[in-house]
Amino acid sequence: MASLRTLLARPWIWSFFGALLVWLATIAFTGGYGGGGMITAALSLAVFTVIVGVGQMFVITLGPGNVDLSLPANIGLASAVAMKVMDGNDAMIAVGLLAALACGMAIGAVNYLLIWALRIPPIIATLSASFVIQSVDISYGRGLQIKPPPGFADFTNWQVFGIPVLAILTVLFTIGAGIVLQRMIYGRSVLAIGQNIRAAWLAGVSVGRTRFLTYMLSGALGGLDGALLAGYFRGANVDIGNEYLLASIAVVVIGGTSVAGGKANVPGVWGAALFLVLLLTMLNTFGVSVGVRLVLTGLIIVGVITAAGGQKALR
Amino acid sequence: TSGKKIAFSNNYAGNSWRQAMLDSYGIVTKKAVADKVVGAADVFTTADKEVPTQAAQVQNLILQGYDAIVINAASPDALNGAIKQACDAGIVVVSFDGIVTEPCAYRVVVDFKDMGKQEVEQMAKFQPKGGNLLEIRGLAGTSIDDAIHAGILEGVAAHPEFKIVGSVTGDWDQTTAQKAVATILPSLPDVVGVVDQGGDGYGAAQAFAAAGKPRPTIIMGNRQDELQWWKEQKEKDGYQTWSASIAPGVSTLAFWVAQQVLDGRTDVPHDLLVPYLAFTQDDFEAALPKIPKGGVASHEYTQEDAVAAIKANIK
Amino acid sequence: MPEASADIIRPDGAEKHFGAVSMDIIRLDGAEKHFGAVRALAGVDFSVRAGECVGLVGHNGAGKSTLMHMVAGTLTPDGGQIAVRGGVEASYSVPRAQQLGIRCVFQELSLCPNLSVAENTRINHASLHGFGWRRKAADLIAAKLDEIFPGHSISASDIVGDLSITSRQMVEVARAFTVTQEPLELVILDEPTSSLDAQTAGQLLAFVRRFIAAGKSCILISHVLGEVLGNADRIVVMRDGKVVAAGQADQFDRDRLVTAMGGAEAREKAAAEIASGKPGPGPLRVRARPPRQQDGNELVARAGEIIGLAGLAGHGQTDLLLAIFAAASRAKTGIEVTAPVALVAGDRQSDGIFPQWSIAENIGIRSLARLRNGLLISPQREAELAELWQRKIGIRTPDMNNNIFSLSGGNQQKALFARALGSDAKIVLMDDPMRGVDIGTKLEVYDLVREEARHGRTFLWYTTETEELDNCDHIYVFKNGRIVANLRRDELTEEKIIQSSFGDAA
Amino acid sequence: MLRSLLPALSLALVLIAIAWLNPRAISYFGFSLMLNLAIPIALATIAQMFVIAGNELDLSIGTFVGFVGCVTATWLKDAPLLGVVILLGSIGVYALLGALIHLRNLPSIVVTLGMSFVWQGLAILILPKPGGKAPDWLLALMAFKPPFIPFPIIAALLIAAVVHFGLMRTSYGVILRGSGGNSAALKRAGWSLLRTKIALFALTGLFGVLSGMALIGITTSADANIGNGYTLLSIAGVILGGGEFVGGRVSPIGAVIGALTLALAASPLLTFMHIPPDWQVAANGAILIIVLAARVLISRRER
Ligand SMILES: Nc1ncnc2c1ncn2[C@@H]1O[C@H](COP(=O)(O)OP(=O)(O)OP(=O)(O)O)[C@@H](O)[C@H]1O
Ligand SMILES: Nc1ncnc2c1ncn2[C@@H]1O[C@H](COP(=O)(O)OP(=O)(O)OP(=O)(O)O)[C@@H](O)[C@H]1O
Ligand SMILES: [Mg+2]
Ligand SMILES: [Mg+2]
Repeated sequence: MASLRTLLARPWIWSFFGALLVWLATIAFTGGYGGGGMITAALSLAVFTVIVGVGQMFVITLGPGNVDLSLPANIGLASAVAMKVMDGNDAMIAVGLLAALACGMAIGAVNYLLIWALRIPPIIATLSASFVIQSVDISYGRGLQIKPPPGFADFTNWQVFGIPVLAILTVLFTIGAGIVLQRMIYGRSVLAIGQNIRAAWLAGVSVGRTRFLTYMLSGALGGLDGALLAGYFRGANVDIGNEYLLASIAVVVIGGTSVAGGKANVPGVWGAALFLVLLLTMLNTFGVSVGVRLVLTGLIIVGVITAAGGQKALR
Repeated sequence: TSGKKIAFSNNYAGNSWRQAMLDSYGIVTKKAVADKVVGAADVFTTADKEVPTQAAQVQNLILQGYDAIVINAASPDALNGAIKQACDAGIVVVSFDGIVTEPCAYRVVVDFKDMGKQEVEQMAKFQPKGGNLLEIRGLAGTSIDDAIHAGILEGVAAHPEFKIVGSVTGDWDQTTAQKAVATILPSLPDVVGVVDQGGDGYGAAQAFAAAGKPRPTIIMGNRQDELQWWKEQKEKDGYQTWSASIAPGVSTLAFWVAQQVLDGRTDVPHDLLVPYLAFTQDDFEAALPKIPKGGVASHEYTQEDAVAAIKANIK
Repeated sequence: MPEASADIIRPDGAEKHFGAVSMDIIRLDGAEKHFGAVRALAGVDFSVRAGECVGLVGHNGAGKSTLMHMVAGTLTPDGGQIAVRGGVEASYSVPRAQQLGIRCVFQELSLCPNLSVAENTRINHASLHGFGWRRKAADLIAAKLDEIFPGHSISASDIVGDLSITSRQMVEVARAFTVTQEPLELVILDEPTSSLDAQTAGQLLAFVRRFIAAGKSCILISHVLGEVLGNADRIVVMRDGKVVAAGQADQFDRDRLVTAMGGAEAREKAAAEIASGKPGPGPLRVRARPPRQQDGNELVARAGEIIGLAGLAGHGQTDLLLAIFAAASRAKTGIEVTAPVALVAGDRQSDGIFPQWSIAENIGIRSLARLRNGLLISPQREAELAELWQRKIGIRTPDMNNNIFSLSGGNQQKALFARALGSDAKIVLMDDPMRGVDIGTKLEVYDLVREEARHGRTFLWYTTETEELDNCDHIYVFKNGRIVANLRRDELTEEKIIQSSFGDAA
Repeated sequence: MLRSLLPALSLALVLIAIAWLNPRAISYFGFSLMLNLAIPIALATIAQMFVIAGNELDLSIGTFVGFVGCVTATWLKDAPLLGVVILLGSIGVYALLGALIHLRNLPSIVVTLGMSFVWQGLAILILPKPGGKAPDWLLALMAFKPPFIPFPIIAALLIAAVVHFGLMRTSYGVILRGSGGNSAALKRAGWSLLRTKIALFALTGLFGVLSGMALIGITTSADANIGNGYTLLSIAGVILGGGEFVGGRVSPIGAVIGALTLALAASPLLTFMHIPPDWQVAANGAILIIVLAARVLISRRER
């Protein structure tokens, strides 16, 4: 009983609650048909949101105004870089992944350079950067769909007993991210900066380095995600990351991370990502029209967050 | 018309169809400028498929003093204000693909409704027994999506052996389409065919494979990867389907129409119907090698084609 | 405390005394308040009469501020009764308190930093509206500032966020005393002098005396017992959520107050004895010259020294501390720092506290590298560090894993001390760090500072309380961002400091 | 002092660049054309500014503008009374959201993210395919050609002046901004935070409605996706205009200038520069970066 209460007090539980509810509603509609397949599909698709969501979470935790709007463009460019480097050749998979990571990190570094050297607010800096990246991508990839090597494509879709291996790896990754956040100096620094950047500086936190690393991390995860997406969706293209602009922010905030900064929530990212995919599944399964689907999506998001409620203000 | 300047207003460049459109346009107009048929033919692209941005772009082209504007519009109606201003300034406006409804402009129209209807007609050839269909729709709230959808509904009405059991929104984006199909598949009964709006076929095929569902007949959209996949399936077990889409090169037809109007032709009808580009089981393999890897099938028009098309449309 | 019980409020409530106590402006009977497991108020009886100044003292976390929140209507008691001028109030609230002429200057500053001084005045005076309200508000607050703090340099159009913490406190006080349509009967001052220097604090207290003489009432909370003893008509002593003593001010003296509060007894003489056994000067730790310094004066601190920074508030002391802090991580011309630095912030809300974190996490942040076990921070070591310092400087809380905001103001400040002293820093910068710290704790912290200095730590200590300078080996007096006097401990007198602070030495 | 002039400086910079690239644009006709689409952006930016003043963020303003556009082009024309009721009702929905966010202490960013789907869905339901027509009076208003000074400039001045007066000079405006600066202080002074939140959200709704109507007045007919880009534009406009995400520090004049700068930098400047198609999008970003970087050089010198 008491443990149930502490569980309910955790902000992330609500996103899992929402996911479960939506899933139950769907299988109630189909009479139990396809329930397992839905979870498999949800896990495979949620992975991509979770990876960028974690990067976005670290950035948002840096405090108000911090957000990485360059993720979609980053994903698009990295997907093209990865596919071009791999060039359909299984032997080049690792090199391609590294290239995507390097590309993402370079983008993160440029973002922070704009923020730090030119004192541009992060939201505008990353938005401007994303325009430039998009152009680079267009002229580099020419808008063409570049195919992944078969080995890589199969890997992104590899399942063991209906559980995507990529999802298992991502779970391990998020556990690692949780540990970094709570138990490593870097993570604590991020949390401190998010609560009060001046106090953090005065408490000896290396503010500049932490912010730099955070934007790099977000960039790197965007790059990795781009490569994986190109594998799963069988080809890189400029638009491949578009939906992750809103989705990466949505999973972070629905998952219980504070937009005011200084408070992050790793499991919530998973819960929210599954919730969003299963919500799409449910509405697609119900077969409602687009308009109704959008309205319901919105109302359900508002409903879940209202049920969860915010935290009480301190003093 | 050697002194006339023609501008091309485009609102997006990030996919292979748009890239092919720009390529075709570039090839034809460069030659036209070199041959002194027109004075200048400049291309202006905005980023985001946004209506207000393109409206502002058109207004700025007016200020630039162009004689004609060729436009692929983000919205058929919402740009009318800006188009009217252009016409009032004496500028010839020719729209294609994304057409505008403002009466003073010219429209190079593809009969999308017929294309949708044809999809079902063709499906009936490959699946004479009929069965369940999955429909993938395009970007909600746009006129092309609406027209193709209407055509498909008409086709299904004419072929009662077919039933649409699921409908998802693919936003004309392979990633979104594949994701949407993946979420709905687990709960769908067996599907014999997929009708879509072009370009989503490959993503749909991947989603069916990932879910381990039998491969249905998927109507294709003239992209290289779609035709390539079709070829592989055909070689494997004689798979049959049909492919249709508007040719990106229609931009060049619009260019020539603008040139003809500038040349003083007064008999050009404001609505020019041109056929869409379709491939059948017999001719698609011949076309395949000519399409760049990751690109889309196209066709460039000549001045004579334009004259002929105008003639064909004069009633 | 039988001697002091003469005036203790009897717990039998207002109803019986109806006529007799009609002089009471406000009266609380059996007020109780719980915050989770913490019993902040355990049945307190408290009253204020017209024309008196009540001094309220008690250790950090005694419940003073909580009690004042009840009087101001910003917190509702869990139990007990509130009566105003004899009439029991069923639903007491902020608007009701305002109607009755009760105002409060809260311990945590309650100004909007994004608004101007005049606009902040408007926030507390609902009647300031309509045509020309800006002019009216500006005139009112400017007049009040002139009246209370003659010679202040605050303009009504200044944005509060740009003001120093001292000026902000002045604005807040002046705002509370400003009169518009509503009557003004009682002003609560919760540690109003904590960020003021001796000069402005004196101005304020003089004004309070004039205010009382005009028949109004006031509640004065302060940890500087002299202020309370010198200005209050009646003193109420709180301890652990209860009133433990109350009586006319002349019945108390400093020692009796300290004893009643339950603090450290008579340990003040400690300062002198330490000074003797001091080793010679150690290696150089800090050498700094303020940017605006034109002559050869510079600040020099060696290992084991306690250096005082004195002068009127806002004359460059904090700036120099911040510059030294910055120079520790990034070379800066004119400043030399040779060892790790930690800082104890005085403006704890904006410079010190991490509001989302527990007390333990707030203490540990400066020492993360040492709390590691391999790559990971060890929760056990973090807890040990927190507990060590909880014992050492007596942070009052049942659990160091509680949120930092569950602490009273003074205890929050102690946590900031623990953060700096528990770190590996050889140099500790203190930016008027005793704001809101109770007298008992102060004495403990003085001891701690001297002990740490004996072990080789260097302290640079900016303070607005002249008494504290007694703990320093060397004092630099600041004026207009420059060092204008450089006094050894044995040269130190109050007059010298005042003289240099106001003189034309620079 | 100089800091508050920075937004104006950015605008001047962009204008100078435009004048240099295309002198013809600096004319009555040129300004009318270049700036008329900036009016709805300015209104949307003002809308966003109100929620930002209360430390909240509205991720739904773009789709809300689209929704309003669809209502304007359909019901407001065909059944004006119904249209007015719906638009007023939508402002009411905004007010309710403010109340909900305050009472349940919700992160506004999630609530408005959800609402962005709702508005877009409703827009698509109202207008499944583009079309409709703006009411004639609205068309006439937006096509108004006053003597000497182009209408968009007058409109921008008017918007800036009215909102500046309302938010920065009136006594309740102080309370609204104070709720972003220090809500605890406001509460202690006896003000209702519920009421300030409702007021700020209702004002956002009101200006969202004005933005949608102005947009349709210019484009003449509607499209369910027409406003989608306004969410980011409006946030960027507020920040460019010197506003901050927290602390109630906003400036209506700055916001309008920020919106004009964005509108000018994004399109006219770009169109006049003749950049290869591949790099036109990049130029859009580069212009933003340059405009902001120039500000930094100046504000650095000031420190
Ligand atoms: N003098 C100062 N006053 C207040 N805050 C400061 C000051 N100097 C730096 N900061 C804060 O620290 C942030 C970054 O400062 P800086 O670039 O010096 O990083 P850093 O902490 O030295 O990091 P690193 O050690 O990695 O270089 C600034 O944005 C600011 O918020
Ligand atoms: N919001 C709160 N949540 C939890 N505990 C609280 C809260 N406010 C006060 N307390 C607790 O109530 C007790 C009384 O606090 P209060 O602020 O009244 O003390 P105080 O006498 O004003 O101390 P100080 O001199 O340090 O200001 C303390 O133990 C404090 O930790
Ligand atoms: Mg207190
Ligand atoms: Mg003091």
